[in-house]
Amino acid sequence: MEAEELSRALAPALGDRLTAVEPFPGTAGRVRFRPDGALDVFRRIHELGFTHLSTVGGIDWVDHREVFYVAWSDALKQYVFLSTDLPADSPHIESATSVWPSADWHERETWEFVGITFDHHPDLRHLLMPDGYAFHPLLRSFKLHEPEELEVKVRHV
Amino acid sequence: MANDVTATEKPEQNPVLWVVRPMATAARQFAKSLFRPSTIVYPYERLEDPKFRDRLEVASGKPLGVGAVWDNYRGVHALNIATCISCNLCAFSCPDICIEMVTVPGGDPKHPKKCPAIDYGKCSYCGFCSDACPEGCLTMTTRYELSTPKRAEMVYSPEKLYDVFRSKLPMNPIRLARPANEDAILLDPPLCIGCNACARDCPTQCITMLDIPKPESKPGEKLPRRIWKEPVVNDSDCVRCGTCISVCPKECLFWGTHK
Amino acid sequence: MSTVTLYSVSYDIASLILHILGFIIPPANAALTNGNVITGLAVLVFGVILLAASMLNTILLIWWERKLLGRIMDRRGAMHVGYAGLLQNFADGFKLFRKTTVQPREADALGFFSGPTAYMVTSFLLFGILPISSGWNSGILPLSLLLALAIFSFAPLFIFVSAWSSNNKYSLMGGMRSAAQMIAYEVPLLLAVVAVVIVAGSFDLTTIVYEQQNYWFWGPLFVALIVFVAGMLAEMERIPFDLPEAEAELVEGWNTEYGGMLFAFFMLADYLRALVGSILVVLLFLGGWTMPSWVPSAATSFPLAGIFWFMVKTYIVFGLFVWVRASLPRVRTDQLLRVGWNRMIPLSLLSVFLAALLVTVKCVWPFGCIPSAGT
Amino acid sequence: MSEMWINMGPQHPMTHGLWNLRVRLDGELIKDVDPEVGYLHRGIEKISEDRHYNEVITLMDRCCYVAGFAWEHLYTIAAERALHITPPERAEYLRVLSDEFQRIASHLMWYAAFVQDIGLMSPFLYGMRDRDLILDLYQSYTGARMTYEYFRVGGVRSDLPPGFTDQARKVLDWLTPRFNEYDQLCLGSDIFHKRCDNLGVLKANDCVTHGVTGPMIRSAGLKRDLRKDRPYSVYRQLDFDVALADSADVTGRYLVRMEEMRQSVRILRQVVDWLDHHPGPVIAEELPRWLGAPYAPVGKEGYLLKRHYPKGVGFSAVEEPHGEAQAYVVNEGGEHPYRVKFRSPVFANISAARQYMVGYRVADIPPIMGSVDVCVGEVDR
Repeated sequence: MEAEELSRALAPALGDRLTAVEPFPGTAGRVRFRPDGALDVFRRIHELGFTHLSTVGGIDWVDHREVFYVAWSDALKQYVFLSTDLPADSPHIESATSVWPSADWHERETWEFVGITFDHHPDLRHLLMPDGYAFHPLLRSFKLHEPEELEVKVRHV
Repeated sequence: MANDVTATEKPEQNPVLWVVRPMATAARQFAKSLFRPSTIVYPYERLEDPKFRDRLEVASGKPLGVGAVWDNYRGVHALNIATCISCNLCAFSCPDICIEMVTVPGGDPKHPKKCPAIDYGKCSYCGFCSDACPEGCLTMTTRYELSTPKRAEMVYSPEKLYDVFRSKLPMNPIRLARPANEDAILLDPPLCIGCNACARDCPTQCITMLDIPKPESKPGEKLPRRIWKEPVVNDSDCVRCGTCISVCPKECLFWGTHK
Repeated sequence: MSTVTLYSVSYDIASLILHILGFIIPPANAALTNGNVITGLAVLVFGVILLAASMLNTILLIWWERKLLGRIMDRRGAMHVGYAGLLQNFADGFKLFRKTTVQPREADALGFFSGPTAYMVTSFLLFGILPISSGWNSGILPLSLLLALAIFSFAPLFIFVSAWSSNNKYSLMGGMRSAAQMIAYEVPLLLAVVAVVIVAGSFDLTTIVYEQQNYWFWGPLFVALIVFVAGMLAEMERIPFDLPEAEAELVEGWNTEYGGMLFAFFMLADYLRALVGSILVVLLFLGGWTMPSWVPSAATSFPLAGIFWFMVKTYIVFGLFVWVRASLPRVRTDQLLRVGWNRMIPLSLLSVFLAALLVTVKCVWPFGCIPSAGT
Repeated sequence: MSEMWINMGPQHPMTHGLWNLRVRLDGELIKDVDPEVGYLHRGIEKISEDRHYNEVITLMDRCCYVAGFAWEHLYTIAAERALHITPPERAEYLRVLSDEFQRIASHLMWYAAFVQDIGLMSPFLYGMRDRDLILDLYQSYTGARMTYEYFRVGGVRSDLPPGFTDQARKVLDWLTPRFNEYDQLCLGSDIFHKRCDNLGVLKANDCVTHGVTGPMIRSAGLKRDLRKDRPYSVYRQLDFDVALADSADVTGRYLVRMEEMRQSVRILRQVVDWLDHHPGPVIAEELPRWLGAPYAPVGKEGYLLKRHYPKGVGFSAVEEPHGEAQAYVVNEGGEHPYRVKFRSPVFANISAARQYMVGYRVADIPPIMGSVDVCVGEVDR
């Protein structure tokens, strides 16, 4: 299944909730959608045979945040890559756990690292970080070290 | 899908044999290892010790000559201070920032000679530094015993690394296959002020400052305040350490390919 | 040639000590060399010899197990301390004895400390009962077999006490399993012993050994041997029946909270019991210290030959236990109990029936006849 | 006895690694489980943002310490897609060689740990002994036994030493009869079947619903192997079968892994033959200098802007020994990746623990968890 085919399969049912379907190497295509219609998109993708949700992740683009999903279809032997942009000030999206139960831990991890809230998630608590950890480490504002420190260490002349 | 089933039905279970089959296998193993167990007696026999190699291969019953593979081991570094050019590439390439360049005697007072000191408390033995070393003076050896009662002793000074070098341990011969089209140091001429910093600090002395003609000053236009020299890099001598780039006060040097 | 017995050796040592003392302190000479005093000290020396011998054997047994296991696992086992690691266990023992005993805050001190101690003491008691060679026992006990098994079955009580008072969930589960398993396997074990007793006609271990002069009991009483060995494995808590200390799920089972000297007590007592188990197998089924008549007399008539052959047999039997341990996985509690109640008890009843049959027909090919009663 | 929660971990013999399985028990019966992970979290995804593309590879070996090569391969594919680099064919074969040896090594490690979980003592040493031969091979061409740092974006570090292929063949010849020996020790024993049959059952549908992959899903009869379904690297040229079982239980997973090792030996024989006859470069020629090559770091902004960096995103998925791993590398220009996201198969497999553990007994926890083959390094990353 190529991107156009995917687009044809998705577009009628989803209408303007679907923003774009782009070719994406290694997958059937990257489906970009509007976050408010997320659950419909998930259901439609699930109906297309992508029954296995592989992963959920987030990217902090400073001015906005992206959340992406990777699903696999056993019939098509293909991945599909879903992604949507969320505003940086209140990033939240509907949880995919009602469609794919396997999203549970991946969404917990994404919430914990990138600070994206998943509405109606059954158990949104810390997974890899200790309970009560106050930061979202994969945000760009969370610095590992100051660049000056590194420079002082290795500058020699 | 039926023809894809390659893993196997369960073997028939024989209640009489109950526990006999595994016990027979264990007994067979026992008989074999009674004469030559696969282990070695570590503090007395060492895999990296050339004396034991042939004996071990036969004695342990292994199909592989364990000694022969040992030369490639990435252990403690050996540093040949004599050929070190203080280019810093090892320190730059270290992902763990465990290499610090420290002064060793032998340089002239204006440009002290700096050689790597390695903190083995941080080192991950990735070998990036010995890959990066342009002179082949920093290599990895088969030494792996590092335990010491003091954490400070985990930092190996260049002298200590030189001792490792002199102990003539086998050295890891693996070197990174370097890409054919390496970038060169290029100059952005309008930015250069001819300050000589790059030529002064170049570890291989491959940068020479050449005079450039001073342009005629037009009326009403001020000439930039600079020395009328420009660096020229001898690409065949250059080890691509980028020291010149890092010391350039005007950021006029950069990586690139010649047109 | 006067027979050397354990008591005669103790008596000689005691009288030697007292005579030397008397020589050093002349005024007390007469009082010290009094026959009663010597007898009293001899009893003490007797106990000390038993204790030392059993300790030494236990530690040797651990070495034997480590080396055997090592070779089966394609490695060498302990090699560093002493020749071929012979002194490794002494080193380990010293290490354990030097360590601090950590008592968990919520643990019950009385049970926590008395459990392992009582466990080890009762295990040592067994050595006062078991005959090692002709004359090398503590006297004629008509019911020595019953006494040995009675003391042997004290263990679950102490294990449960120490597990309960550790105040740890793993310990508790281990203690529960231990109690359940030991009680379940007590019954087939005793029934298997009954089969031997029927054939030998006595509860005295020495008599049982002498009843095996024509043929050892393992042949005709093979079913009883199987049941006895399986029951013994369960009683000794060794793989495949080491559920109470199944380290995969229960950490260390009932001795999870123990460290240092108390753990050494447990460890030592475990191997004491393993030694006793092997000795019982040798005594009941493998003819004890006697050897079959086809063995050349030179091999059986040198001094202390009985003890030598007895020890050889014991270590071989323990080697079999080690072999089983090295090659079988652990069973599950419910399976263990099901096997215990459903398979072992019928089998042991069968063995009793076979023993009765054997006594009735007297002679069985190819083993020969049992000796007539009263020899 | 009323129900109780016990913590199996973080220091517990059952947990191969550092994690915690909270179990609610009614006597010996499991009522509920709640895996807790994160004890080994090192922030690999975060550290990667501050490292050069090649320096991330040093982290990949630490990601899963028994299957380092699989993760190196996963990352290099994604990074190469993000950076628009094609590795030479010989490098691809070398990667597959490393991958498949790694699969055997990882499965041997699993075998060693798994038999220990069911109380079988000596095969532990057999598994470790035979794995050691593979580590010896690794040492001969990478220089390390566990943390190889051998793959590079655009190829591999160096070519094989002379005589390697003969030694590899010797090892393969040694390994083949060993698998039968393992089977004798496990499948040949009645106790093994008593312990492992119909244990930890997770049917194919539940596997898909809960994101379970790898030998677990193949043991349920679902033919799902990325090496066949979406062949990456040179798996398209290689001839092998997918190991399957239908029982969906612990024994099934055992059978699948054993068969996978045999299939790996089959693949390796082809790869070794190919490598003998096709010399060539092992690293891409058009590799840009800045790609992980050392250079003087400059604190001043602007220096980096003087050259052209290609942008791109790379997504890759490989069949790791534990299951299906994915990597997503975002390259926004510059010498560091902007974001690296990894999908660990074990992470998903143990997230479904409740599905295959409730209802069994406490003594079944080690075999079930052992059959999942938990590698905490890649769960926590």
